[in-house]
Amino acid sequence: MILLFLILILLAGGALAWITGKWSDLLPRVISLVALSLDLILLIAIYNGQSAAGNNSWWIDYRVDWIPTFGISLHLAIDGLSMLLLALTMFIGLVSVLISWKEIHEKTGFFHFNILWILSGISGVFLSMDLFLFYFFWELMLVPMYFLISIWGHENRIYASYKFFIYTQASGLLMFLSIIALYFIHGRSTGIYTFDYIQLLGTTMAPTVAFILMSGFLAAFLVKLPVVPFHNWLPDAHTEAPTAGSVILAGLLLKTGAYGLIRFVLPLFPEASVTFAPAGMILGVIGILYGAKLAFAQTDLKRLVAYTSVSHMGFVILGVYAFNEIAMQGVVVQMIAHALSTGALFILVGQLYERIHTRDMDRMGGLWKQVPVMGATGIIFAMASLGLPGLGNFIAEFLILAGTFQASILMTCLACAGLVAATIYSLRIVQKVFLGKEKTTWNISDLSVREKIISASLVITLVYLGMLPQQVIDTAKPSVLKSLNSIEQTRSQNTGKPTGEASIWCDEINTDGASAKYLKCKLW
Amino acid sequence: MHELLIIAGVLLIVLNIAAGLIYVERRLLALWQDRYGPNRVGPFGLGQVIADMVKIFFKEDWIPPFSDKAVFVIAPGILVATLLLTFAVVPFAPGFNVFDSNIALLFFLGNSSLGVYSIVLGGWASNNKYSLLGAMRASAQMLTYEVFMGLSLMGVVMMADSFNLTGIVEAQRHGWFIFPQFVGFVIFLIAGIAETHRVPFDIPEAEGELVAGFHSEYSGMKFGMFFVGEYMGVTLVSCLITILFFGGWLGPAFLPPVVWFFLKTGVFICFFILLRASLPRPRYDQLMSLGWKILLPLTLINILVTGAVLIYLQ
Amino acid sequence: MNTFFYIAAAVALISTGLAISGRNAIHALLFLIVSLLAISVIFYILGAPFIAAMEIIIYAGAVMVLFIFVIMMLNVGMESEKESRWLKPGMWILPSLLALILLVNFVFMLNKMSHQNIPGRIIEPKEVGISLFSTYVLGVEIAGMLLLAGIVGAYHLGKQKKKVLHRFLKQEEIEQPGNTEG
Amino acid sequence: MVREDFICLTPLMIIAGAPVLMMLVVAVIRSYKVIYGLSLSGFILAFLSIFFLLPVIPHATGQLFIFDGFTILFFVIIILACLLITILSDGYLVYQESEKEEYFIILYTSALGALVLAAASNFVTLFLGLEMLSISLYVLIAYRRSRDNSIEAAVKYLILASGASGFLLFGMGLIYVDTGSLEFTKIVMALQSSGFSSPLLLTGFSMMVVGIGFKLALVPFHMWTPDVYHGAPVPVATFIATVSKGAVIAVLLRFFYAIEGFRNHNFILLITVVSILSMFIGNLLAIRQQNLKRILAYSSISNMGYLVITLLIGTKGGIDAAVFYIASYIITTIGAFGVITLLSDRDNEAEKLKSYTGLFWKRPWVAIVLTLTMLSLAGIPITSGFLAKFYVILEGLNAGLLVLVISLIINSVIGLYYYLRVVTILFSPPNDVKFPAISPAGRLVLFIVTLGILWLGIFPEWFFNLIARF
Repeated sequence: MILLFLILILLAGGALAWITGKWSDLLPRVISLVALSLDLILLIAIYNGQSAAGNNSWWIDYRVDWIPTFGISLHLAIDGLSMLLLALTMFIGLVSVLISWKEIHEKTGFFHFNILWILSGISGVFLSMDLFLFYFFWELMLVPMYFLISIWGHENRIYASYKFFIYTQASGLLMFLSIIALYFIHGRSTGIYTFDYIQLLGTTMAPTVAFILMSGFLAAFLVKLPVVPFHNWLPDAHTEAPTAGSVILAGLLLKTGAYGLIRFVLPLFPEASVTFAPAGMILGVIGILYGAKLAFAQTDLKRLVAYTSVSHMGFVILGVYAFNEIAMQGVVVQMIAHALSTGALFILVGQLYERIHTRDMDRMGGLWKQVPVMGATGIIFAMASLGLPGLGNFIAEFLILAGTFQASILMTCLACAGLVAATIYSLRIVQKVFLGKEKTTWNISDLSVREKIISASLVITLVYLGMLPQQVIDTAKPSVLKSLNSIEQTRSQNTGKPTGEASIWCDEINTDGASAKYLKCKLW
Repeated sequence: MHELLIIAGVLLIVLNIAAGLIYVERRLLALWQDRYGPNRVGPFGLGQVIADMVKIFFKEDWIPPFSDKAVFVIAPGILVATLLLTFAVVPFAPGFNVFDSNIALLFFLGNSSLGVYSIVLGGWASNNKYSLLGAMRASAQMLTYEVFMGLSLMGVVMMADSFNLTGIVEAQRHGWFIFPQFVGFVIFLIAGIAETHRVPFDIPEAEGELVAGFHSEYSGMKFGMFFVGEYMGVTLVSCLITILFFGGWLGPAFLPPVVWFFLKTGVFICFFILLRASLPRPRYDQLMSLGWKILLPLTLINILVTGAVLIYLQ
Repeated sequence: MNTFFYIAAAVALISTGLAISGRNAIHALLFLIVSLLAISVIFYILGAPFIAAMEIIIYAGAVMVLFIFVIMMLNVGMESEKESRWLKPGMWILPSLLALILLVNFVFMLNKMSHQNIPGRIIEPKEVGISLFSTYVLGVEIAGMLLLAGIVGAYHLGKQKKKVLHRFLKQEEIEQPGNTEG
Repeated sequence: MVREDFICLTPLMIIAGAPVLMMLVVAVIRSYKVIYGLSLSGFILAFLSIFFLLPVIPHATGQLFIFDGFTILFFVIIILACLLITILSDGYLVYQESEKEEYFIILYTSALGALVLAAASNFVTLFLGLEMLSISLYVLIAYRRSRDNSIEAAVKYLILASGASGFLLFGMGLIYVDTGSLEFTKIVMALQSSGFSSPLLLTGFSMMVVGIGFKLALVPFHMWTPDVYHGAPVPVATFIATVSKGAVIAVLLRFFYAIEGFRNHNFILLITVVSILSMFIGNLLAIRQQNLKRILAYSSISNMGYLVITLLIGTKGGIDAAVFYIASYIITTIGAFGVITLLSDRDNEAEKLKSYTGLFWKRPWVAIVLTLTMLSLAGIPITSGFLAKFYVILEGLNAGLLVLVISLIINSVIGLYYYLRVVTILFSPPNDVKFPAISPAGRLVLFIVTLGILWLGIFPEWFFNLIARF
């Protein structure tokens, strides 16, 4: 029930914010803050209660019938992974409300309604244990996001919002088709027609069918993630969205894709995933390099940051398809770290835009003199983005690379090249914006107290994640293992010979013949 | 061969009666209006019919150049053709009819509804505003009166349980339908006058207003066809009144059935002429409102009552 | 019997075709009437004399008269002056011929045909009535409502209202003063 | 006629009696208020009378009607839709200069036509119902003669609909020749013994498809739809889009499932082609439209394309999906057209997309209703449209209609584009177009519609149960 409350509080808060928005600009903001804080407190309570209760795989499991005709139920459950992502959701939510405090002047009620409904949709996605419900929330978060971009966005917002909506909706429908197909396959083989995730887990099906169904899921998740051939919507959406929108997009929406891969694709289709793994890793590497290259080529600061997301998300998919715990843990940390660092960069861009009303890097330069505090935070976030040790991203990327190394050395090497590229584009931000010659004389003020609080909280979380990641890793561990478990089983069924195209492919790449031992997944 | 003879006989009788009526009408009108009428050609002016026919045949058959020629030519033909066709189903005596149809009454109604075309088209094709006015009046009037002309006969049909005219006559052996179906009779009579656009319902031609209405432009034998057609119509309606309401050829045996038939018919023909001699012409709108507002409801009530009584009696 | 059918059918087809292709509205309607008559003959051949009669009384006799009535009022024949020049005897011979064929056909039928020749069963008017008022009585009621809809609709649409200018004419009206000034 | 017959016919009799009563009232006193009250109470009464039917169904009245659960469902849908349309029309007719009363009489006859169709089990009632619907619609479309496109629309509808009726009739004739009966059940029996072998029969069915396809505006026969929707008064367009289509779908489903057309290759091919064409052409043509009524017209074409998929499913689930879909579609469409109706004023109807620019900032609630209907048509969760599409996809996949389901999904995406366009315009910066205020009754309708869309979208279980029970 408490899980349902998590979502309902946000929904109700959204509605309330909208209604009160008529009378005052302040009320919706306060209501949003209260609703999000309430959720955060609830989450902490759940977390603490869990620590006392012991290490069950699902911390809380809530299930009531919704549409029993089709075996659809309101099935929510929380475990370590969901917990982390939900906490992240609420945190980023709070940050987005705070940064919009001054940016959004008109229609505040509706704005906060949208923010809270997006967040509730995202929370729903992280909590759903019923595939229909999952899709329901998956779509639910689109509409308010669409409004967010199309109403409060920048010049080209309509185009961007269409593109965002149609991309995600189209891919979502493919997933929906797969979900329904899965429903029937499971129903026909067992006689139980249900959308319940846990019951669907053991569904047996022919490899080709599994692969086709997995493609449906992948379509949705890879577009959301985004992985390179499908990344087209992202720079537009991120660039045109208001700051809060960009932060939520980069910080949370992209994570739903990664979450979907870990939670659904791997456990539901272990064999097909093994088949797909090499391609997935290649896509990841392409994403890393191509995203970095495009990021480097941008002159629009926001667009640059948007492309860094593509690059960072490349690590995520690379890590997921490495199929070992180290990499997977890296993926979890990367999700959080990326949300924080990229979100922070978007906030920085937003703050700059508020002051100088441009995002064109060619018109910036030498701002350090005027805004030293902003410059300092900017450098920290840029360093985080390039993976400086001590900050969250370093841990994440290190874990991913370490894990991937066991699966494919070549891929790891190429991904490392991506790190170099990341350094280049991150430093370019610092160089072009804060250092160098002053091209235009701006007369602007430094960060306000509110902004300082936001930046400081982001910096602190990033540093915490970089220094003491163990708590996060421990929390995520059972979920990660659960997700890898099925893959593990698939592999152990085929022990002895290096079956599964993944390993064959690894053999070909690693001519020294030493790769075989890496195929055994080690626990860290 | 027998059939052909009957056809020839019917044609002969009908056409002769129609032609003879030209003379009879004029004489009778004269009688009732206290004047002489035709009395110069032959004994009692009997040669007048022949003289008229000769005149009509030899007059220039003029087709106005501004008319729609095809339709102009066809129009009078339609009138005569439909009327003559209808006579095919009229039983003058037992066995003395061309075709003993099971839907004879409907056949009559159908043909009479087709007869409208002759006037409408004739008036239209003349391309003359008086003719057009006449044609419009004719079509409205005849459509109106056709509706309850058919319906007024349904009482008879219900009682006789047949559309066959012979059957209807036979059903009157024990009593003419005039008594139970008096309302139907009155309405049919009125509708019959209107159908044949005789005075007082001669609104389509109304010489005082429209010159000669739909046939203003006609002359020669084409006019003759309209002219004769009118008398054939009178004969036909009289025949039907006789058959439907007055027991047709039935009568005391001292006269053959055919004679009874023609006697009864003759009375009604004279009645038509009497009407012409005595009644003024109503206004067009009066005619229409009489039709729709009084006669149609009356007919429907008649059908309802007849049906109810018949069911009650069963 | 088949011959009669084919003749009637051919007449129906030809006259319908002519009705569609006719330029003069009244002539087209005349062809249509001939076509209806031919169809009536077909009904008769099929053993449905009641429907045959109704076809004539209602369609040929009433509906078409109304059509012609309306067309006369609309004065569609404006161009008949021009068209009358094209109206050679060849034009009007055809409908007469068709009607004539039908007549001959009909007369032969009347003579040659005894009821045994009719394929299938002859449906007496009484039977039609009984079936209409027993099996299909609800259908008749519905048809009544259908007519009600038609009547009310026709009344509403046909009622004289204040004159409304077509949108093209409105424009002309606006342009008019400008022209006179010029 | 036995007692059950009369009970079953009660809704029909009420709907048939009401216009007669109205005419009599008009003859005595021409009062708009009285007539409006009568028509409201007539529909309410008819709706209530449906409850009396429940104990006697299933029951066949003579050879002409069948009253079973399916009929009842459609009765409920049609009568409720008519009720809503009546309320909407009230607000709209304020601007009709005179003779508002006949509108309701004809609305009733068309509703009767729809009900007859929903209960038809015989070609006679099928045709009569369809004709009654059409003839009433000719008049309703041209009801406000002074409007620019109304006569054009009416004439277009008149000519094309008569053509379609002709096809339908001819088709029925051919089927009758082959099977010797007009009753669905007897046709089915005849078919079971002979199969679909006869070319005469196939021709007949194809011709019927033409006639029915016209009414449903399926693609090769869809040309009239945008023009008629555009030219007709908005409430009438609502009626055409909802009640008329619902009723035709009802009879089509009944007939098609009775003859088991989904087993015949020719039919499968035919329906598949028609369905795919409708989806694609409807959606693609909608993209460029600048007129909300026309957008909805094209959207209805594609929606009917989705809907005919259910014909090929061939199980009880297929029928249920169709009923749910049509219910959802009707309530959504009434909402969308309702907004247009309520925002129309004397001189022009609120049909231009441009005039809606920024409606959200001026009239937030109305804009939300319109947004919700658009999202429902697009099939976004929490609206009924989503579950309706889900149901069709589910049953479609179950029946293995992969091609159709995939093209449905592709079209959902295409459709999304123009639905979003409308939504975007609603949320753009406002312009200075003024819309009239909305009456309390109008608000009630919008409220009901919103509630319906959300309720069907979030708690559909009761409706699924209801459908499944009948």
